[in-house]
Order: sequence, then structure tokens, then C-alpha cells
Amino acid sequence: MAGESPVPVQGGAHVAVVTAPIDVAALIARVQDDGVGAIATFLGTVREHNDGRAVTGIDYEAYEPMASRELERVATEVTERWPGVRVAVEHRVGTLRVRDASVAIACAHARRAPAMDAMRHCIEELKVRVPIWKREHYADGTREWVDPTRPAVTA
Amino acid sequence: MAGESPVPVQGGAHVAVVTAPIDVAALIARVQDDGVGAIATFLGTVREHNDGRAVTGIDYEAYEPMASRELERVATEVTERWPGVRVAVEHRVGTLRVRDASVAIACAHARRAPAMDAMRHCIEELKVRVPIWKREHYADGTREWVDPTRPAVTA
Amino acid sequence: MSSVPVLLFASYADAFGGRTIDVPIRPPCTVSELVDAMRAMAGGDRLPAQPLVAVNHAYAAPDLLIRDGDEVALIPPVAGG
Amino acid sequence: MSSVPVLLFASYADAFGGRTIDVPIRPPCTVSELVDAMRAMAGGDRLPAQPLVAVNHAYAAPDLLIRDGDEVALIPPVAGG
Repeated sequence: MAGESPVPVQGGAHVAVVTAPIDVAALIARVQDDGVGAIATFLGTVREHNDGRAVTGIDYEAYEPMASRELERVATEVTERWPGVRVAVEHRVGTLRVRDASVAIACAHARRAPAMDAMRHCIEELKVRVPIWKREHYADGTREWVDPTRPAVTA
Repeated sequence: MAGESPVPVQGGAHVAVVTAPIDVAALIARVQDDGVGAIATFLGTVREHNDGRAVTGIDYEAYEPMASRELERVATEVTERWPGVRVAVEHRVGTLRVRDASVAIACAHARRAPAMDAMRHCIEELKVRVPIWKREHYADGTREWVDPTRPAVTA
Repeated sequence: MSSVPVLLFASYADAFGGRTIDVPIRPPCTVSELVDAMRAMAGGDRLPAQPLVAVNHAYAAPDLLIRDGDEVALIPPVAGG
Repeated sequence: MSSVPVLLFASYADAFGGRTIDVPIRPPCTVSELVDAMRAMAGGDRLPAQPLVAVNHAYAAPDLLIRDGDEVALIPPVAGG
């Protein structure tokens, strides 16, 4: 939290589809404000297994202009539903390795309940609406596009 | 998220009452793990007004050994209720200025729902159980201990 | 124009063997007419019952009219985050 | 021992004018007996109806017995976070 930080967004949310590693401290700085009392942050990270298979990396692909538009729509809905909330969302695309952050969301508000509710709403909506796909790389060398609408083979 | 990070806690949560500024990226690194897919983070920050009065800073005071013990109890309860969750909590004490973070919580899990539920549980429990108090400094030069059990004068 | 260019992504790009295909249908046509035309093409058997379609960067209802010049994309089940 | 040292914090330290006070009561005594003895002291009128008490770093029930050597603290309404 200390040190230099980017200029916070004046009105309106920050959303971006990025290729570089996500800087979560910079994202938090974007929603910081003298009136902010709570900042809820979500990070999605690549884990070494999914659906019972060993994962070595994930390719993320976006329909970029629509993904940005859809992220903007989600952010706008959130600021309408929780007035005063400040939102920043970044989704990374390209090939990510285990532990890399694929998505980061920061929601700030004077009070903690709206900040946490807005953050959760953002990630739930993002998961079902934003046109981004992932292809998992498995330890056996195969790669497969993930289809969340298909039931998992294992728990 | 990139660059060097502290050694993650092997089993058990990280809790601390600190006097230096909280490094949220370092806290996140503590709960990071190859099996982690989601990290929910909460930051409490000092805001420039409360209960209708202009605030210039806050003194945080802790009953240090009990505060650490109580944070440990909260973290233990969380790891029992959401198995597999990794928890890190730091609360800062001393005199903080507007925008400074007073508390940071990071909860990590393979799945996002347990990470977010655990994070929320941590801050709600912390707010009612952990023996830490704050004295607000007002723009008019006065200082007052905050009593959350006393109804607010304004909204 | 006697075809509609459609953007493809992820598993759909694999199914149709490209990131853009020209679907042989004359606009204006509805979204569901476009999808029906795609089913008849090579790879079209791999489409689900109700594939999502975006027109000009917004999700489109099955009866939305696609006009010449619209940006049309077929959206596989999303898996971001 | 004919007194119990009690740690005070925040508004309670202000009320009693110090960060530790010796409460004139002989242990073993219950938590509620200790609180009653504190009400009779200067500043005791500023205590709420049921002040929280911690014994050895854990919240204590009103009927818990305080023994010689226990670390006793009076806990104002917490306001962390």
C-alpha cells in the first residue's frame, strides 16, 4: 500500500484485458480513495490440477473487444446496484503457468458489506458472461479447452 | 504476484499484530500454493470521515497477546469449517493516516466459494472478537474512542 | 453479400478449422437461421443445442436480425476467471 | 494477595486513569465479583452493564473463578478492522 501508485480512476470503473502479469497492489491503488474504508479483492490463479488431472499451464483466449465491453457492463451494473462502489477488473490472456493470476478484481466502498458483495458479484458474472476461454495443458502433453457446461468426470 | 515472495506457511495460518505498513502482496504470497485457484483478500482502510465527522487519522491499540491469540482462534475455526483454506491475517496498530490499511486478510482455496466465505467470516469475527480499539482524530482537534455498541448519531 | 463472416474462438475454431468462416446465408437473416446454416457445414455437428451468438459485441437473441456489416461471433461456453 | 491487578485499555484506561489498576478483592473471586468491586472505584460508573473480561487471554464467563496469578483484563467494546 505504501509507495507510489497510479492515478486513481476518476468516476467509472477500470477494466482491462491484459497480457502482462497482473499487479494486484496497482489494481488496489486504482480503487483507493479518501472515502474508502474497505477493499475486497479476488484473484483467480492457475492451480496444478483440475478435474483429477495434473495441469502444467493454461492458455487463456479472449474475444477481446467484446470481453472488455462485457467487463464494462458488469462493472456498470455493480456500481448501479451498490452506489459508491469503485471497481477495477483485469483479466490476463496468453499462456499462464501454475500460480499465475488470470483475473484480479478489486471493489472498494466506505463500508465492507457493499465492497465484498460487489466483488463476489463481479467474479460470478465474469465467470458466466465474459467471452474468455481456457485450454489446459496436462502433464501428459495433451491440451484441452475447458467446458464448464460439461459435467466434471471427478470431484 | 511476480518476483520473490516469502516462504509460504507450511500448515497453519499466519496471524500477526504489526506496527509497520501492511504489504498486501506479501500477505497474498503467504497463502499462495500450487493447489490454490482463488484468493479472496480484504483490506480495511482509514477513511476521511465517520459518523458525519471529518477524520484525519486513527490510533489503533491492541491487547497484543490476546489479540494474536484471538486471531489464531478465528483462523483455526475457519480452517476447520472450510478445510483446505489457507489464511493470513495482519492487523496494524499505532497511528494511521487516511488511506492506510489497518487490517488485511487473505484466504486461499482451490475453489472460489470457500475462499470468499472464509475471508468474510474472518473479518466479521475479527470485528466482534479481537481486542483492538481505535481512537479517531477529528479535524477539529478532538480525539475519541470508537464504541461500535453505541448507536451512530448520523448514518 | 451472399454470406456472413463469423468469428470463431477456442473449441469452435478447432471444430470449424479456422478463426473466421463465411457462412453461406444472405443477410438479413436471424441468429437462429445463421446457426442452422452453420450446422450444415463441416464441423457444425460439434455445436451444442443452443450455441451463444454475439452480434456487435453483445449477446444476441435467436430472433435478432443480422444485417450486412454486423460483427458476428459464435461464443463457446465461457471459461474465464 | 488482597487485590487483583487488572489490565485496562482504550476508553477504560481513560475512565480509571491508568493502564493497570489493583482492584481491592481477594482471589479466588468470580469475574462478576471483580466487576462489582470495580464499579465502586473511581471511574467505575463509566462501565457498561456487562463489561467483557478476559482471563489469561480468553473471554471469561461471569462465574469463572479468578485465581492468584491469572492475567485479568477488562475489554472495552472492540473496534478493530
